[in-house]
Amino acid sequence: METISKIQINSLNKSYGTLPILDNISIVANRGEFVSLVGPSGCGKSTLFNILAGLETADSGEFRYDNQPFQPQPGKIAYMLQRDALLPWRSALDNAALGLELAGTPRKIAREHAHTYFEIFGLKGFEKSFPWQMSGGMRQRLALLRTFLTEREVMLLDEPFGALDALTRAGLQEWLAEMQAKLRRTILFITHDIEEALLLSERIYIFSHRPAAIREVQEVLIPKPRSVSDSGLVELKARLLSILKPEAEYA
Amino acid sequence: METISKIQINSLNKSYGTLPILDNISIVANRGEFVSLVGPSGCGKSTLFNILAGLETADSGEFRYDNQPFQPQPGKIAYMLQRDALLPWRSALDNAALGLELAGTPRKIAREHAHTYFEIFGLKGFEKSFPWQMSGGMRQRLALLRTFLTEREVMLLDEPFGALDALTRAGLQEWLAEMQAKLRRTILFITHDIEEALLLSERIYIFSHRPAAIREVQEVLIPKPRSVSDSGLVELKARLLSILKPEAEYA
Amino acid sequence: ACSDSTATPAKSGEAATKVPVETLSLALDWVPNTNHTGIYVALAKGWYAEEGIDLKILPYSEAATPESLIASGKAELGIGAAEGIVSAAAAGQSLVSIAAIIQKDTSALVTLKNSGLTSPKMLVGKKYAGFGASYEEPVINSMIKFDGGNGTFENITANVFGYEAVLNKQADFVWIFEGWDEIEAKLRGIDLNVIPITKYGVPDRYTPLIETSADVISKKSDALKRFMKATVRGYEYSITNPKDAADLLINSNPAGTFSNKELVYKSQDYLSPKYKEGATQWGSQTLKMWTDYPRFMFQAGILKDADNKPLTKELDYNKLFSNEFLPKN
Amino acid sequence: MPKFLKIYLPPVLLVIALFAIWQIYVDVSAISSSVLPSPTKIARALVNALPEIWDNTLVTLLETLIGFTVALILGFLFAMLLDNSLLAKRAIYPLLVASQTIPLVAIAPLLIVWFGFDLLPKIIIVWLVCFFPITVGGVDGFAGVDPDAAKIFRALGASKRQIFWKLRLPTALPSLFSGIRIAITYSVAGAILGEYAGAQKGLGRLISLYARSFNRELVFAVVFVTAVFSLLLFGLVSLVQWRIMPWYYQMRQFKK
Amino acid sequence: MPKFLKIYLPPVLLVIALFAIWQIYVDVSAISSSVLPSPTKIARALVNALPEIWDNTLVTLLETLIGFTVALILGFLFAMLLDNSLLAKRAIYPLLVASQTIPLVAIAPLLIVWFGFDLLPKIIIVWLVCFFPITVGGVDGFAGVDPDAAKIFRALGASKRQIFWKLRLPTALPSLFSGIRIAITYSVAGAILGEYAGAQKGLGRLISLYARSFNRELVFAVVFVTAVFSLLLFGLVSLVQWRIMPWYYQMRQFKK
Ligand SMILES: Nc1ncnc2c1ncn2[C@@H]1O[C@H](COP(=O)(O)OP(=O)(O)OP(=O)(O)O)[C@@H](O)[C@H]1O
Ligand SMILES: Nc1ncnc2c1ncn2[C@@H]1O[C@H](COP(=O)(O)OP(=O)(O)OP(=O)(O)O)[C@@H](O)[C@H]1O
Ligand SMILES: Cc1ncc(C[n+]2csc(CCO)c2C)c(N)n1
Ligand SMILES: [Mg+2]
Ligand SMILES: [Mg+2]
Repeated sequence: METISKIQINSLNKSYGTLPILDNISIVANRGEFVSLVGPSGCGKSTLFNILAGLETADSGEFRYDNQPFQPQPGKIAYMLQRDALLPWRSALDNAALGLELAGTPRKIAREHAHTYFEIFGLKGFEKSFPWQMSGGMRQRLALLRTFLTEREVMLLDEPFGALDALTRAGLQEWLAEMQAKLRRTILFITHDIEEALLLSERIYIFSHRPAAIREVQEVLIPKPRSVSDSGLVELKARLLSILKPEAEYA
Repeated sequence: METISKIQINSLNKSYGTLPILDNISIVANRGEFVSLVGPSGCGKSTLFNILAGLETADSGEFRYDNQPFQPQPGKIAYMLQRDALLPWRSALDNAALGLELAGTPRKIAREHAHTYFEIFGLKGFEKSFPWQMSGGMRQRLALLRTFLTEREVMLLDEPFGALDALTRAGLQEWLAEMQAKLRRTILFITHDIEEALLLSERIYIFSHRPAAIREVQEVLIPKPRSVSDSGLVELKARLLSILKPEAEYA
Repeated sequence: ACSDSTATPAKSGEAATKVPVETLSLALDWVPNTNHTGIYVALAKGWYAEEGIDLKILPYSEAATPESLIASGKAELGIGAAEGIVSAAAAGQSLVSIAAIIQKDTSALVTLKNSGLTSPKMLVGKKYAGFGASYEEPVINSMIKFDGGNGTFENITANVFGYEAVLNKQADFVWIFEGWDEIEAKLRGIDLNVIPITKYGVPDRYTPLIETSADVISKKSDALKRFMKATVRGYEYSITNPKDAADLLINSNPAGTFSNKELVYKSQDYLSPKYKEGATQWGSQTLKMWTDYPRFMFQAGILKDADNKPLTKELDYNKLFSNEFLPKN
Repeated sequence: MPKFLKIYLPPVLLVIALFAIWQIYVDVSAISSSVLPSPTKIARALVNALPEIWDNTLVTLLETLIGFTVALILGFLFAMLLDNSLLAKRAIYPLLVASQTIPLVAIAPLLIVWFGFDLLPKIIIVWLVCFFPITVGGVDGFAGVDPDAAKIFRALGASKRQIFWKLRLPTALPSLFSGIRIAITYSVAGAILGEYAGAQKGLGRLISLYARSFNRELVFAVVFVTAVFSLLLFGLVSLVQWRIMPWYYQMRQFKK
Repeated sequence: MPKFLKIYLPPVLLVIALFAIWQIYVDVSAISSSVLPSPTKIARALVNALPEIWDNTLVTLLETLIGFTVALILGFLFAMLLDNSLLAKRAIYPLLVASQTIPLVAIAPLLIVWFGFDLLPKIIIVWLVCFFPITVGGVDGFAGVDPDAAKIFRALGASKRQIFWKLRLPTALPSLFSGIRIAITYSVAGAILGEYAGAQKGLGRLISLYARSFNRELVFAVVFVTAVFSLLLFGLVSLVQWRIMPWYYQMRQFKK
């Protein structure tokens, strides 16, 4: 696997008013890599994504894309927000097809294309449902599908599986891994599930409490596809958990 | 521990139009028990809670509360919805105090009382923040706090920890368990995390895919407080996972 | 007759006799102008108060005509025209003229000089900016016919600016009082063709006049007499002191009512001699005048009853007017 | 009870009740017709004058529709402009408000002096009446865009144009239609006001004519006709709204 | 540039520019003053007639404020009523709309015949003008409640009263204020329309008086005064809104 730095962040800082959020964050993701970000709730992960997607501005920091200096701007990178923000006036199918439509694909074709994924995403039969007629997990899957169909080289996914049960989640994790292997997309991924991060990532950044600084970078060299029972993975999981969670038992 | 049936559902059915959602669901939770519901995304868990909370009506079924026949009606049972639905015009503190206020507590006292929990919930310093100034996880914690402060004998929690990292989650799980032991509240809990269910529950209901039927009822007799490394728990987890997730590895 | 009025003495200290004060409201036909001078003079001089009359001049209303205000009891008195009284009578509303403000008709149709429209027959197909009375159309049509024109004109109901519409060439002709509107135009340096109404077959009539209703007459005849006594004094004073009277008119109204005081003076000079020209007493009316015009209207078939059908029976002309409220001298 | 009855019966019954009370009041109090005519008298007058009224209604409707259409187009464009440029919004919005504070009765005669007695001044008044609510409805609507949805669109690389058509416009529709419904409500009365100041034809002229000839019944009859046509237009707009954004109604209906 | 300049400079500059163009146009075209007087002439007329105008302004403002206040209270109560009962909404809403379609010029004379030349008929017209936007704003606002938030309240056992004060009202505020802003915009013009029909005092009476006496400059001057006072009232309402719901503005500002 050639390692071309696809996207790189150096010494990023950000605060809201007097509240410091991001403290000297540096991150790199090579082409085709899957990079996870793990950290306490409220530390600044979503803020980092917002900045990368060009939706908010950093106070300081340097960005590189394909090894070229670059100023984050909307549209360059696909982004799945933590809140689904589906459009209430669009059916599930139309919501999914939104990215394609915006990229100029004629509506009919965009819908047809989007429809091919409804089975995999467990949304079959709900093509015509409106967002408010769907369960929390279904909405999340729909939002993921919409992001995926945007077809950008880099994707930011903010807790895409947070509302899914283990089975549904496993299916989509698998699909995501396969898809990435095939298309060589670069994915930045926020999750609270260490196991999920370990199963999918080439590299895991562990953030400190707010203001988020990078506490630990963990390369995961175990060959893919991985299994939760891989001994290397189990070991790493124990290590990371011990960093994150001093004690997993109740006193 | 005396076992008084606190809340009981018998042969509940519900469909949306022609889409059957709940198929002959029967559930029981005794006083002071913690009961978890686990099932595939979109199967009907939230719908069940809506019915119990009196927000939607069942097509058929029987309910008992304290062993008396009862018709679910709003206000009887505390309910934390899957979507936080915080009020955008209220600060974090005022959002948290809402339940108390509605119960008639004077605003000032309600706020003071709510404030004592901000530390535990990791919201200290954000008392005056508005919902849109908070991270996804912080909002979720705030919604949980609001529900808890409502002080009902029965609480319905719909994925209260879905957006939280392991550490924050563990802290709140612990707090929830202690709180419940002390106050003997009866809790119905939707989660996608089997381990979490096992750590906290007296009983776990496993739902089938939509229309949701009960596939399995698992009593968890391991004495509390429990630890993820308790051998009984590890065993049960493996059993339940095997039911839920035929294969946890990628082919 | 005035038993219902309270016994409070007149405010004016000059009131010698202790007559009970009666409130009367008078509705104007137009914003204040020299047609109304005598009334404003009598009011300003306290002559109504002397008679135990508390006269309220109602503000001119764009919306409610004096006739409708009298009919609904909101006013006892109004400024009107013979045409109005006759058409109201035809429609079954009993209005009574109790004084002619000017003895001879001074109203006319006017066009812009350079329009070349100098006689009624030329008005066929032209735009008329009316003031919204139902009699305008039949009267003008009869003039056109009399003049040998065949056809009709375009009747526009302009509630507000009929006269200005003509000056700005948005309409071709309008019906005005020479003593006011025409002088106004002259002062502005605008030349008009004047087509007097009476020159084209329409019999002379009293316009403007003071009107009231049969109902008021039956209930407040004494008050009406006292009102008329003061009013006559007012107009007599205006006849002999045009300049003074004009000033009283000006000062009785809000600043800006008369944008050009010169107009008031000029107009007053023109009207003062005309108020009672050819009559023994200001305000008096003759049955002849009250017969010729209504009969003409009736015969032309332009009087309409309440259901908008042509009237089939002549009116009782004696009921249209009354001189009995004028002071006997 | 069938749905349409549920919707239409209550107001119809209420109207009938009100008319009945009115009739009885007039009959009992023997109030003069020139102060308050009874519904039956009004109805009779209406029937008698129907051809005349119908003739004039058409003129008024024409003015209304032209003025409204122009207001719709311009109001929409203005809302877009104001939404796109903060400077334009700051500069123009106060003037828009100011334009509405001008008493129409004061400018109606001016319009006549400037534009004569034809349709133009009436159309201008209808436009003036309709333009503001439509623009405000649009501006408020555009401002109500869900910030997260806007993020999504920008993140998806949507062009300004796409954001407009696929996000801002659908979001703005409910509010825009509120404005349009207000506008159409006032539009006919606007045309009548214009005619009242001076017109050859139209319901406004009839009102002024009838009012001056002590024909209170016919005034009421014309007012009634005005209300009926306004309501018809209002209903039409509501229908269009319902066709354009069914999701809006469905959502509300379900989630109540 | 300080914030308040950023906000107030653009409209002020625009107004100045418009007046300048107007002045130049009048000077160059030598158009008659009776068709379009120049701003300087209007200003001079205004200054001369100031005491008179001020006197009448007070009357108009009094009518406006009373009518508006009554409309505010009744509009609010009505919105609550309509929101609480589907039957009431169905029965009354169409009549409310109908009430607005009635041309005021037609009923102004009736009001005078019924209630005379005092303040009452003007107050009624102001009320009629303001009542509808406030009620509609309220009803639309109440209808916009987030269904999930409503679920939360019901689940928390909130009483109808509590749901109203703590959920429906705060949700409705933006829309309610939209309605109030529209109402206040039209309120002064409403009072003037009422006075125009017939009044002892007030700006509307001045307009009618000045208009009939060919005093175009003063007509414009009074219209100008009307606009200024309307805008002041509008500003006042906006200020109150800003004080009552700061969160609304903060959120929008931040998340844009
Ligand atoms: N208002 C509605 N109208 C029609 N269908 C609905 C409605 N609400 C929910 N559904 C359907 O009911 C089913 C169950 O939804 P529910 O929200 O109960 O699922 P859930 O078990 O909570 O899923 P998740 O874990 O994803 O939250 C879904 O298929 C959904 O599409
Ligand atoms: N618009 C804003 N104004 C002020 N503070 C904000 C704003 N948005 C976010 N914050 C604050 O920034 C911090 C980081 O928020 P962020 O959403 O990035 O957290 P996160 O790491 O994504 O958390 P979570 O895992 O809970 O989603 C939080 O403390 C939050 O309160
Ligand atoms: C100053 C002044 N100008 C015009 C009219 C309108 N007007 C009403 S009756 C009539 C003549 C017919 O009798 C005219 C011209 C008026 N009343 N006062
Ligand atoms: Mg986040
Ligand atoms: Mg759910």
